[in-house]
Amino acid sequence: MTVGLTHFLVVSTLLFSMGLYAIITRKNAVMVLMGIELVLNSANINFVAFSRFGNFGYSGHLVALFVIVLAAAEAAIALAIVLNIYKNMSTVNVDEIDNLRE
Amino acid sequence: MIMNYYDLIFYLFAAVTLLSALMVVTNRNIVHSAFYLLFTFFGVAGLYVLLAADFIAIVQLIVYVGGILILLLFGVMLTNKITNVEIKTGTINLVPAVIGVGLFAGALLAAVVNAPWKINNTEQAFPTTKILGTLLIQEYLLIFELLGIVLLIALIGAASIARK
Amino acid sequence: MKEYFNNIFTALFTIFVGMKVTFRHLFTPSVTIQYPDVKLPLPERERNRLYVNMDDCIGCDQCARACPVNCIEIETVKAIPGEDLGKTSNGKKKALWVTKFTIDFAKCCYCQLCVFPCPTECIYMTDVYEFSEYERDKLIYNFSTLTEEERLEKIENLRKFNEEKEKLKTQSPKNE
Amino acid sequence: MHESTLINLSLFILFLPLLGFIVTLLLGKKVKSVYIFENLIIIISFFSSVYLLFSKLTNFRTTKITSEIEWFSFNNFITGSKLSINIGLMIDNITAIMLFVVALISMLVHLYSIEYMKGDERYNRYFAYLGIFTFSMNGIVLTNNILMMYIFWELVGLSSYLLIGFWFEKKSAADASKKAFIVNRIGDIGMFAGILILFFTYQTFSFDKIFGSISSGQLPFNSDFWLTVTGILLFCGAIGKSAQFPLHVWLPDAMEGPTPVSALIHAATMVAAGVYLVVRIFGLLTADAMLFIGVIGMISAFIPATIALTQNDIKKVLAYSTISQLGYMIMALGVGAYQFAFFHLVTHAFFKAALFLGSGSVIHAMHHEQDIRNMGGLKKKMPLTYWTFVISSLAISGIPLTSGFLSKDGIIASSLAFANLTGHYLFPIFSLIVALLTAFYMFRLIILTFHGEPRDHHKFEHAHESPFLMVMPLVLLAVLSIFIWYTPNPLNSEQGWVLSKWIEKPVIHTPENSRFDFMKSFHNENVLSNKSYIDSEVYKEAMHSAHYPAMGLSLFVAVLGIFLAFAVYQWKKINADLITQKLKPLYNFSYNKWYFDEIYHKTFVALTIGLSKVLAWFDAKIIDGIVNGSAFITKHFSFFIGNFDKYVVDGIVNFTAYFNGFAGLFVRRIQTGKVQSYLALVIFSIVILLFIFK
Amino acid sequence: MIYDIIFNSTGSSIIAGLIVAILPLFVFILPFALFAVLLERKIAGHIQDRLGPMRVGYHGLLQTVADIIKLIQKEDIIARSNDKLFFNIAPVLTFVGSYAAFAVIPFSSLFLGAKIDLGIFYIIAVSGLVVVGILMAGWASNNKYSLLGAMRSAAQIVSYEIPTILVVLSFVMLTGTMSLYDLSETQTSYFWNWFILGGPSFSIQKFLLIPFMLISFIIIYISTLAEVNRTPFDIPEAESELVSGYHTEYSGMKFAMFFLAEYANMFAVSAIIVVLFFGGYQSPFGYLGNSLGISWLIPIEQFLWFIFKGIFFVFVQMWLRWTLPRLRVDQLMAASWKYLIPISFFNLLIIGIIALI
Repeated sequence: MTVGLTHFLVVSTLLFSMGLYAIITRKNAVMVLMGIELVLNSANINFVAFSRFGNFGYSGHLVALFVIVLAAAEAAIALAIVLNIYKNMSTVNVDEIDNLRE
Repeated sequence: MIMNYYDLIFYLFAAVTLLSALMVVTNRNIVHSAFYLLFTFFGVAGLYVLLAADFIAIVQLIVYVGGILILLLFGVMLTNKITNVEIKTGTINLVPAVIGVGLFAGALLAAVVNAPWKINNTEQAFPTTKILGTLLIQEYLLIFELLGIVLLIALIGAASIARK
Repeated sequence: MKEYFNNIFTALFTIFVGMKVTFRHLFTPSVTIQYPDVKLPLPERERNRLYVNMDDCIGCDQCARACPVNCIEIETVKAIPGEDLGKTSNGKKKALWVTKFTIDFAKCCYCQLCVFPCPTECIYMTDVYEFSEYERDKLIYNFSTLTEEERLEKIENLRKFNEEKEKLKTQSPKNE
Repeated sequence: MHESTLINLSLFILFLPLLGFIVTLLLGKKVKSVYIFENLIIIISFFSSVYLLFSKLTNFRTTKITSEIEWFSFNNFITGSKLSINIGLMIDNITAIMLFVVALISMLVHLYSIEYMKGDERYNRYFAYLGIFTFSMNGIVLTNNILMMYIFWELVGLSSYLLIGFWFEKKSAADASKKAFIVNRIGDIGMFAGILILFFTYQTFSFDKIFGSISSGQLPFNSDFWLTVTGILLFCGAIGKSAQFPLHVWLPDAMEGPTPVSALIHAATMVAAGVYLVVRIFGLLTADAMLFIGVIGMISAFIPATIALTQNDIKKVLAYSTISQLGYMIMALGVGAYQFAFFHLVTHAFFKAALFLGSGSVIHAMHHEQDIRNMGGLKKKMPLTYWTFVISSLAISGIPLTSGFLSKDGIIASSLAFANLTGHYLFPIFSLIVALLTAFYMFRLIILTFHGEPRDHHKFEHAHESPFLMVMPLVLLAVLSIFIWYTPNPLNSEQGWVLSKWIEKPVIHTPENSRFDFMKSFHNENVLSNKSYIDSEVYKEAMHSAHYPAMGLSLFVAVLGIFLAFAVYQWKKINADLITQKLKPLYNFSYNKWYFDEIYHKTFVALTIGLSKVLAWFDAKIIDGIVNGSAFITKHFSFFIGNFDKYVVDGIVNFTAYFNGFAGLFVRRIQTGKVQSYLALVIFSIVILLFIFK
Repeated sequence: MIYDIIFNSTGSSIIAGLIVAILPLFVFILPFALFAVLLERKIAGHIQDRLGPMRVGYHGLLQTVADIIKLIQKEDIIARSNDKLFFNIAPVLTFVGSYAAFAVIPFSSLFLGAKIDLGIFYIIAVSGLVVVGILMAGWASNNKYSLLGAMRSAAQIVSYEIPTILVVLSFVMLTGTMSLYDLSETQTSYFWNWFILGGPSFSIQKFLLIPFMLISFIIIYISTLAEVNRTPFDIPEAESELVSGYHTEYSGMKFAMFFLAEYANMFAVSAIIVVLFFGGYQSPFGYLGNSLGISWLIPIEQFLWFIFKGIFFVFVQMWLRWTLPRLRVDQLMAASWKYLIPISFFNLLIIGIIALI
């Protein structure tokens, strides 16, 4: 069996699940960010794989490109926010930041 | 030959990606996680190359390895009191996460493997840069410009948030 | 705005000036001397390792006395009559056997004070300055030309001569 | 050299002044010397346009370069069709020539203004405004569709508003700018209606596509009448912008702006835009529309010419002469002399710019004295200004060896030919009268300003020749008013390269039966060929037979006009005051500008005020009465509703709230404030959903 | 292409691929590093009116060989509180980052690892690995100075990448290609076809380009200098402040790897500059092989020319090192963000406009 679409999708699915796992379980906000990056990467693999094996032309590539760009913007902003949170609350553990509860 | 080089390389990269991703999510040391992320990104870039997406692969390297990873590392190093190499982070929701994500991954895998994909296995033109560039300033021009604006706003926003 | 462009101009300009300077130095002949192969000519009155010309030494011990650090050690034995010690180069007659003449260069401070008192100018500074050793003892240079046996022999000779002389002395008053 | 290069270059030329505008406006207050940047940009854009003109006329003389992109599109989900709005550029010879003219005049005005405006407190902002003016005019010139033209059209209106009211501390300037703006809007309403009709009919804004559809027989509402209406409505825009007969009142008032701005507005940009618009839409004009245009042009040529005879403000005389000359062009378009109209636009741009800049030079020298009764004798003090002024005046009067003669004679000849073909003899008669008047009032102006004895000695003493930057444009423009640049034969312009090679020949697209006869016959011979009616035998013959009479007559009236002017003002053979006394009513009529402002004030403005008074009464009495009555009813009704609300509705609400609160006691446990727990819940829910709906 | 030649002679794609991958290391990087270290010491000596190493071999030619032998023999010290895994990976990563760049550098029309379409983009991408390697080294050393140096280095490289990319972008706009091979082939034969002199087309564009190309060259030279952490931008390893920064804790072969990576990087950036501005492997005066009719001589000539040009710019880097003092951190950042980036933006804009004409 040669490597085809399914293989790539399986890889991306696993990557996605791991990213999700990291988002849910890790306390540190930066780790949550890493989980998000993993999820975005898995989505990108899907886009490119469908672009390669599907009938979408190069749109998948472009969407992946856009996702990468947005990921960069997102990482920058999120890290700025994390830094700010650290400055204000001197912790970056997500479970301790529950001011929204009230 | 049972397995050609393409498959071999694919399995290699998939293994690198998945193993290092596993290390990322399970390692208790944040800095280790961040460094393992490098190998994940690298593996994903390799997968892109295997999918004949050379431009995306290199953009992945530039943006993720050259940008986001460094940012994350800076983030880690700036938000912890670095006195020792060991920066541990705790975990929460461990049990529900394992169960939930396990079920979710299982369901997704089943769906992905059993789905009747319509596969169009024709070769695509390989140097994709020119094609992507043309598409980018024709059909996707608006999105391209919007992204530029988004990036600018993100830049300004990040700077202003971090300075506050 | 003006300052901005001025800064750029100054930066580039000064860099090029600096590069010009260093580039000129790239081709100025270097000041390094390839030491063991090439040596600087020493000045005329340089003070380095001492040398003693034993042919001229009369064993007067003046140098040892002049030395501020006591690095020169001299032992002399009187010559018994009949022994011809020869003459120094400036015509003085030698009267002492120099049985030991050592200079400890680990101590020597190269002050040249020993050179001036020497009546026969037999001790002087040479231009040798490379004489490092692994053991400190090896820095004690012995200039005496006599071997250990000869030294003992000379001492014995003198002792015998003295004894005989004493004998003669004790005998002669009896004779008077 | 490739076609896309030209497109890129034209984009460059288009947006460069915008860059200059933005930079100059943003940095204007901080960096005093930013106007140099703006000037630099205009010079670059001038050289670019020279390059464009050169390459267009050498390499692509017969091709029309078009480039179009989709701006945005609407999907109609009901019918499934797609409506795209395209914008684009079109470069044909006319565009290239016009672009060159705009860039040249704009550059000269910029350079001129460096000296003229020196010391003004909003110096940089002035240049910024000039930049956006140039930008918007370039946009009008370069566009290939009427929507974009309309957008830039309004931008021109805006920038003229800014520039006319540049010295807004003066009430007259502020009023003039408002007047220009509002009067222009009136014309623009017509134009907008015309655009809407066109778009409704053809679903496109592109000139080429509209002409194509008309050629294939598709008409607005399937009638010739509506095509005529469309043409006239579009022409309304030109009426406003080019200050044609009913809406010409703004232009003389616009003299309140700085003089170089007047030169820019009158020579190359704003008023030329109207003529340019008619040139562009020429293909869809029916015979009726053309006749309408011709009559409007004729009237606009005549009335201001009579007004200019008696004005004393140097700039106002020139302003009226501008309206008169524009009337000429419009009339030429009306009689089908498309090429002459455009040719006159170009030549007029040069000599009118020279005249205005010359008058600016005089005003500058006289310390902002504009009344010609206080001038005189300036010839000795300002020789360069004088001679350039004379050359330009000769050009505008239509004396041979000047560019004005070539174009003006062409217009008179073609109006004569048109009259011969169709019988409308008023056109040539009026054009000759106007030519006479033009020569007369121009030389009246020259004599009063430059000749004779100085009437205000104090100012005369201080007068001096203007600095280099102000004189250089004058000389350049005066040189451009000589015939040699346009044709080798000073008497017959049609052999020249401008008319025979450069300016494209007009093609009429309207249906056969709505054309003039002489346009009709030719097209039937060669339906498929792209040839123009002016190549037809009939028209050529008519032109040929009209040529020499027209030339002789126009020369005669021009010389007569100049002679009269000299007779009255220089040699004093005829006493001007005496004539004034005798023709007191006529003089007053002319001196007060035919009472247009007063008429408008008495009719339209008074009508509007009266109407608004009626409406105010209606509002205060009737509408307020209804409102008050309904308030009374509402008040009583609401008491009833209030009670219902208090007991019935509130009861239900309170019960619900109590119930929810009770339920919330249980559900609040889930809300932990921790995002990750929520996410875990989401995942669980998704998994459950997946298993349910698999 | 070298790969085809080996593939044809051996018939195995694996062997050919391996050889092509390893060839630059043994044919070029190691000898170059040996030579460059010696060159650096010699230049340092001569600029300071000294002689430099003279003892080992003729005029000290074998000095670096001796040094390498010394380094190999040295004990590989790993302190107890080091992060051992990453401590060991970091030098490899750094070296990989600079070594991978050599895959696309066209040494001559024949000796070129991979003729990929995105050559210069690829180099920029893989040089990101160097940053991560440096950060990793600084972190794993568990040493304040090392970490400080690593973070300085990362910040510096990331911010100086921007002007580099902008200049490269202007080339992409001008030539429409990112392939280093194509760029070299475009500037063929004679030196007036080099991009520093306006490129191969002979038109008004060429003359308009020259000043902006000069500006581009200065910008990219400064920023690549900063990217390889050379003086005056060597604050990450500032000996006098940080005790050599991120490689303080390293010894023996790992230190040698950092060393090797640094010199490989120096050549890589010089090679980029050579390819972009100075005709790549093209000879400025035509080829001897052409005039003699010996076709196999041409690639060799090209190789020599490339090496010569590359080493010349390495020489300039060294020359600058012994000319300029080290910048402060704030000056460093100001130089990039306030000077290089705006200027390169304007440059990009103007070159774009010129490219349109």
